[in-house]
Amino acid sequence: MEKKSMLKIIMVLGVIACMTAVSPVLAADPQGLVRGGVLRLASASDAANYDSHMTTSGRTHSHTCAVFNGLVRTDPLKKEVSAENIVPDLAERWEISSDGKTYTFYLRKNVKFHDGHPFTAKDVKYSLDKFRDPKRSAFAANVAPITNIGIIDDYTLKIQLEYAYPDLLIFLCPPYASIYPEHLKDVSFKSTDILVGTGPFKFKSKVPGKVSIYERNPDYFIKGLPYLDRYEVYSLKFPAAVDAFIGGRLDCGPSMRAYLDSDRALVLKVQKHAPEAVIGLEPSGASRGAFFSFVHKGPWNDVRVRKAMAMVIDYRDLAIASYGGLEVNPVVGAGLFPFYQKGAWTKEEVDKAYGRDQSMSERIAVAKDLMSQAGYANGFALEAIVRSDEAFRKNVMLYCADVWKKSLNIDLSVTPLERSIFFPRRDTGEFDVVNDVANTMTGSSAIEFLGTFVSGETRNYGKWSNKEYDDLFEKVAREQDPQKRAELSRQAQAIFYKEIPYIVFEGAVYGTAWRPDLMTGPVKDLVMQPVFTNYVSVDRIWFKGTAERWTKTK
Amino acid sequence: MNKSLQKKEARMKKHIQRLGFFFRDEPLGTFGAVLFLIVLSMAIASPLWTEKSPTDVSIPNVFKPPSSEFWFGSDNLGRDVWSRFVYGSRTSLLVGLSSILLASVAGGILGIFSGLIGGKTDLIIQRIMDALLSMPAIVLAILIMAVLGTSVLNTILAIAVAYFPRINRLTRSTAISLRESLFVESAIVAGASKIRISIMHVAPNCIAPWLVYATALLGTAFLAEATLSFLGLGVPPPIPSWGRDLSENLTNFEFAPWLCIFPGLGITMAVFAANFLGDSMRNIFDPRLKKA
Amino acid sequence: MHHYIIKRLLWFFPVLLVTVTLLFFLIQVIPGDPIRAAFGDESPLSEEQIAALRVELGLDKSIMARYFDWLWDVMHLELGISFYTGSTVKEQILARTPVTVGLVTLSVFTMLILSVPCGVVSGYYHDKWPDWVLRFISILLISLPHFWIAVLAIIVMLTVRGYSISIEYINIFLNPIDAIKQLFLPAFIMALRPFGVGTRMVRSAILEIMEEDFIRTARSKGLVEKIVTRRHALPNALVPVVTFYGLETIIAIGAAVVMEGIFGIPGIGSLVVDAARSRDLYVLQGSILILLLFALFLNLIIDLLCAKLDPRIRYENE
Amino acid sequence: MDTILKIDQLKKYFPVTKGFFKHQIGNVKAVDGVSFTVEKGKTFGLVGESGCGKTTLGRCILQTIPPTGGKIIFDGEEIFYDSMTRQKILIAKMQAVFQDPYNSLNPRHRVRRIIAEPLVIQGHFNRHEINDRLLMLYGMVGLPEDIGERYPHMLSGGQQQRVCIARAMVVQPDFIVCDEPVSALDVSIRAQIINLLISLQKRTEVSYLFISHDLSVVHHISDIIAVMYLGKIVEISPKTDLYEKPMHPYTRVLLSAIPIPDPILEKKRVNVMAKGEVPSAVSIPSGCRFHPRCPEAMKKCSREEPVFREVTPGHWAQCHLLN
Repeated sequence: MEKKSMLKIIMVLGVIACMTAVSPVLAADPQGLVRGGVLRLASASDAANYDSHMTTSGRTHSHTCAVFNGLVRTDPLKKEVSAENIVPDLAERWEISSDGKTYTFYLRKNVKFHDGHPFTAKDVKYSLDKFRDPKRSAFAANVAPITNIGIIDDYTLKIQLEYAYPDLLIFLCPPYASIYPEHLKDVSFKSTDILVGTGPFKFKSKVPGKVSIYERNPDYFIKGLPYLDRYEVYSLKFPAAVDAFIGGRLDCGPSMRAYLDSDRALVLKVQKHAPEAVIGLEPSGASRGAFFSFVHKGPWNDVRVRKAMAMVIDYRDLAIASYGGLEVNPVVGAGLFPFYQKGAWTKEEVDKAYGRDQSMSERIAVAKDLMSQAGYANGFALEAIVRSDEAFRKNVMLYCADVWKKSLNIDLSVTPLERSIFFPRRDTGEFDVVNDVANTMTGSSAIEFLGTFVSGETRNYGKWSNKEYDDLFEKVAREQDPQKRAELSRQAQAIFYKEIPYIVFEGAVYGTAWRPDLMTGPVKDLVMQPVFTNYVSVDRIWFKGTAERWTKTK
Repeated sequence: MNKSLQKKEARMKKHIQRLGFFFRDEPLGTFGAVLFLIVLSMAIASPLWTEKSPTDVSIPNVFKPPSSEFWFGSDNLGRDVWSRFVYGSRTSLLVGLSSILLASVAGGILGIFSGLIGGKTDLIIQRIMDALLSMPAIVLAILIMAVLGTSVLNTILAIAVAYFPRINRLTRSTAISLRESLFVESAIVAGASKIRISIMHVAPNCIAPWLVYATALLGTAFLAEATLSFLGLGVPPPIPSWGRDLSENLTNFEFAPWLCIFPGLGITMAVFAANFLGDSMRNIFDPRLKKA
Repeated sequence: MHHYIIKRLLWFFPVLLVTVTLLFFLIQVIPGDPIRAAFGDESPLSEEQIAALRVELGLDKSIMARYFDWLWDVMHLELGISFYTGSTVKEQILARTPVTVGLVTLSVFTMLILSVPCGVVSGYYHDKWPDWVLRFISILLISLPHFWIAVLAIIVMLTVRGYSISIEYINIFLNPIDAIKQLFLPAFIMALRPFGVGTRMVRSAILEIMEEDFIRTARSKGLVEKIVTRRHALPNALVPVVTFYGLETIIAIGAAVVMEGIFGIPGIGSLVVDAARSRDLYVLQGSILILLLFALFLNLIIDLLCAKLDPRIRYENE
Repeated sequence: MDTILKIDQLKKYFPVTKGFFKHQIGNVKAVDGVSFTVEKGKTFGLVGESGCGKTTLGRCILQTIPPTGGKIIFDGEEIFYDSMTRQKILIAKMQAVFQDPYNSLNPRHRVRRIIAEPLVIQGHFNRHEINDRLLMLYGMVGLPEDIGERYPHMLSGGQQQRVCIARAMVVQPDFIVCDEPVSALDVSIRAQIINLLISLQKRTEVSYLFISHDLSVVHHISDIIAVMYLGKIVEISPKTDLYEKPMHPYTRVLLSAIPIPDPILEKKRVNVMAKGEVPSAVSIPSGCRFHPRCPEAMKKCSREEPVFREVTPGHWAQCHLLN
């Protein structure tokens, strides 16, 4: 599964009305709002652990998002996720010092963990210290500027930064930066005993390999919430999960993100057998593409060769190969940055940079010329490794092999590998070409997109290194002014598209489907965000109907 | 010269006559044999059956239904399903036949060896066989594929390991009953060494039951290959394999059913042929059933 | 008889030890990095995180140390923890075993109900048209890949009857009727292949028995043919039949491995396949061990039953 | 006259085990101290009911199973059980013909290959020598010349046994163990085979150990006859002596079982019957082994084992009645 698989569920869980610190939402309940019911979701398998700091996997987040809260959360009503659209969660309000280096958070009082322990600043300090420790967190790099977290009193907390860091609040949102109970710090994150949070649902029971059941937390700090009585996460793999959804046994798309977006056949299947279902597809912050290895020496180390290879790929054919041979998804398309992002290169600019703005025959002629300039007029051989458990990656590479063979006489062999062999090779650059995702966490910050290709970053699988690019990245991270920031990141992208350490194939799309009577708070429509930090809205979900199986039985 | 020619002719006639008997007595077996020959010829002479390559990607031709150009339609990358069908028989037969051959030779040799040696060696070998036999063959094969990783050779090995204890048991029990026979004692009296007895006397007499059993297992081996590939643990892409083609196209069934139907038919055909053949072999070689 | 039982029971342990040992060392040579396989899919782990996890999961110890740990743990029925799903293997197996047992039992039972009458008919009408038809059908059934049938069945049922596979976890011992509803389709498809084999098996057993002397005696006494078949032939064919159904039960476990994945049934079988795909060492070890125990135990029961049915077997072995 | 084989106190016990750990609870004393000698060019007949240990004795002599105790002196040399002895020393000198000719022949080999096998194993013959030898043998044992190309199942029972005899004769042995060579054959063929054996003996001076359960068969061919009961020899005597003056009651029982072709004599015959069946060799009766079944048993018989002694010259027996 790709990186942020949590999204699958998330988006469904969409949105909420404005959450001001003072006004309880119950009063704003519109007429006809129904309480009760069970929300049934699917996840590909049980969670490996309940440590949301350690993974971007929905297998973990679909559980933790119901049980834990963050300090702040993104505003689920707004499509754009940015530092300006952050709303309170466990913190009532916050202050930022004028130099941008000190954040003071004022926490909610009278919040209790599920076991009755009161929630205090201790818990926040414990959780965030863990979150920024590289040994205990996968996201430490994102909050690297934090130098100190100080407790002022039980309900006040001060975070010191090395330099002004405007994206800090984005990275402190759930589902990643969950606040865990300090008093359970010795409990293993693998155990369900750790599932003691402040969130809307309490852990009730778990049948391993089958289902985890959560029930309403009557003491949830927002009075009157959640609406649902129960929240159930089933471990169900494709294609059983799709069948179960079509049969009305699941309320919301199974782990479809990895399937619905890359396999149009599934979308058609859902549309055919469950026409009443709502299908949502949104671009995500991640992109898929081919990394070239700079650890392995080979013809591809020459930028002209990489350019020629990028040039001859036809975007539409590539998408057909990737999307299961059906019509191209309209929302697909991205460069290193998703196109909705401020400062992103547009699709036309990317095409121009890759030399794809001419006709195919012209492109082939130019590419051939580039190849002979580099001394590879007769082509060469190389190997692409792909994960064996996701067929669409193999299909994309088979398409590339075909195109490169026909136009540039490059022999590409595609080797599908088991995860346990694939990951170590990918992480150490032991490949010629690898098809994978340029990973981001929130999909909403230039730091994340550009950070993927900084020297020394673990996600920089090919170990590409460019001094100029690294310097520009530093500048982007420290730039306070959004306008200047966008300009700097455009310059960094220029280097990226010129050097081509990674050919962007497409922007990943997250898609899922849900039953039509799924509502969120007072808002009738689920607001799908291109990112998944709005995972957190389980507390606001309600059903219009209560039928256990929502599809019509024939 | 003339005489030997006549002899040859006479022998030829006899064989043809025997074949005639086979057709008459075993119509189902004949059907199986013919089907098997078809599959075999597809595997050996694949290029004669289809001109297209099974791996050629052609994006403009994705999901074409069966037509005069694409007999069995085309798949999600525009590859010709008919050529994948034909070349898939190659994988199936290669894996099935070699794994059974490997299992038969290894199981046979070890069976005769442990049956004749007896004693502690036999005891230890048979306890290991007990352990292997107690596991469903497909589970054993899955375990071995997990250990070795996916490749054609590993699939052959996995299936061979899964079935070799069965063949070992059979040849061992045959060898033990032969060990007690008078002609082996006669050979001992004639001064034959243990090795000579194994090779000249015991092994040739194990061949009939061994052959019958190996043929009976052949269908199972085809099925095992398909199952492993279906589970994503068999031969890796882009080598065409019926089992994997089937599992990779499950989601496309609704609008491109040919992608699921033809690979399934391929598997059924190969297994069907092998089973009929095995069934007839047993009828011919097992005198007890023949009498009945 | 007692000697035989004791002897047979005592054999159980060396076989078990060999099995456990083979299993452990087989699994240890799995290539690649299980930790990265389990945790590395969404975000790459740093070297220090991997080292920490290695220590946490006990993978830093020597292979012999881990072998003895494993033997010790097996004796205590502690089978380790899953890298991939976090639950203990024991917990997962306990939850999943009833499902697989239910599925396998149901399938063997279905097969039994179908194959015995068909086999008797086929044997009785030996070489007449019902025999040919049944023989053809049984070979056809043996040859059908059941995963293919399952996939087609789901789609056909979905289109025709609005069928959908059930996702509820139902324990067959607590709620048999619902469980049977849930498991019937997969069990029926699983029963097709052994039904083919079973029919042929019963057929040849009947043929063999009908040849034997006492049947001839019975015939010469003037009994009607039908009574011959019913009263004499069947009980005497029982030993090979018991052996056969026992072994088919073991094979059915193998079939369940495939079927559970397709129908989303949370049994041991789907656990094995998932673990094999994701290289989840302890789960693979544990779940296969359970299948093995299950199969060894079945073998034991078959042997004892046969010895009970046929005194010759136990005399030969005593 | 020279001795070809001397057996001295030969014993063969089979252990009886019980339980999981296979502790030994006793022995089957199949052969329990047997001594005799076989002269060159003569036939030594060995008679006894089935289960008395005669076949085991034959196997011990043939070195296909190891004896438990005693000595076997063959052609003046003591021989010990190991496969080398069998291969290097005995092959040319000692051969065997077994009861069931069909099962004695490897069904997958042609006759010529079967007969030539001992020569091939010896290894110092070329093809021509082997061919010549085979052709000569076919004539000797009365097989057609073209038989070499056939398979055993294409032959009649008599022919099969002739093939077995030819195989035994091919190395020109000094001694052949004939283990019930005719009992599986039709009565009409028996005489032919026995006559063949006799004629072969005349031509080649080979010695036979002729084992049979039937005194009437042994009568024709043997020079000296031994009667065996439960692992022991109870009477040894030259042929005529034994038939005319049987000394052991068991011998008399066996003799009385022979049907007499003349119906008048047959009617007059006194039928001496042994009571019961042969007891198990695991629990051998005390005293005289035959006493539980002996029609003339005395009190003494159950207590004391009689001595095996020479009653008249060359005629040995073991019975209290003879004292």
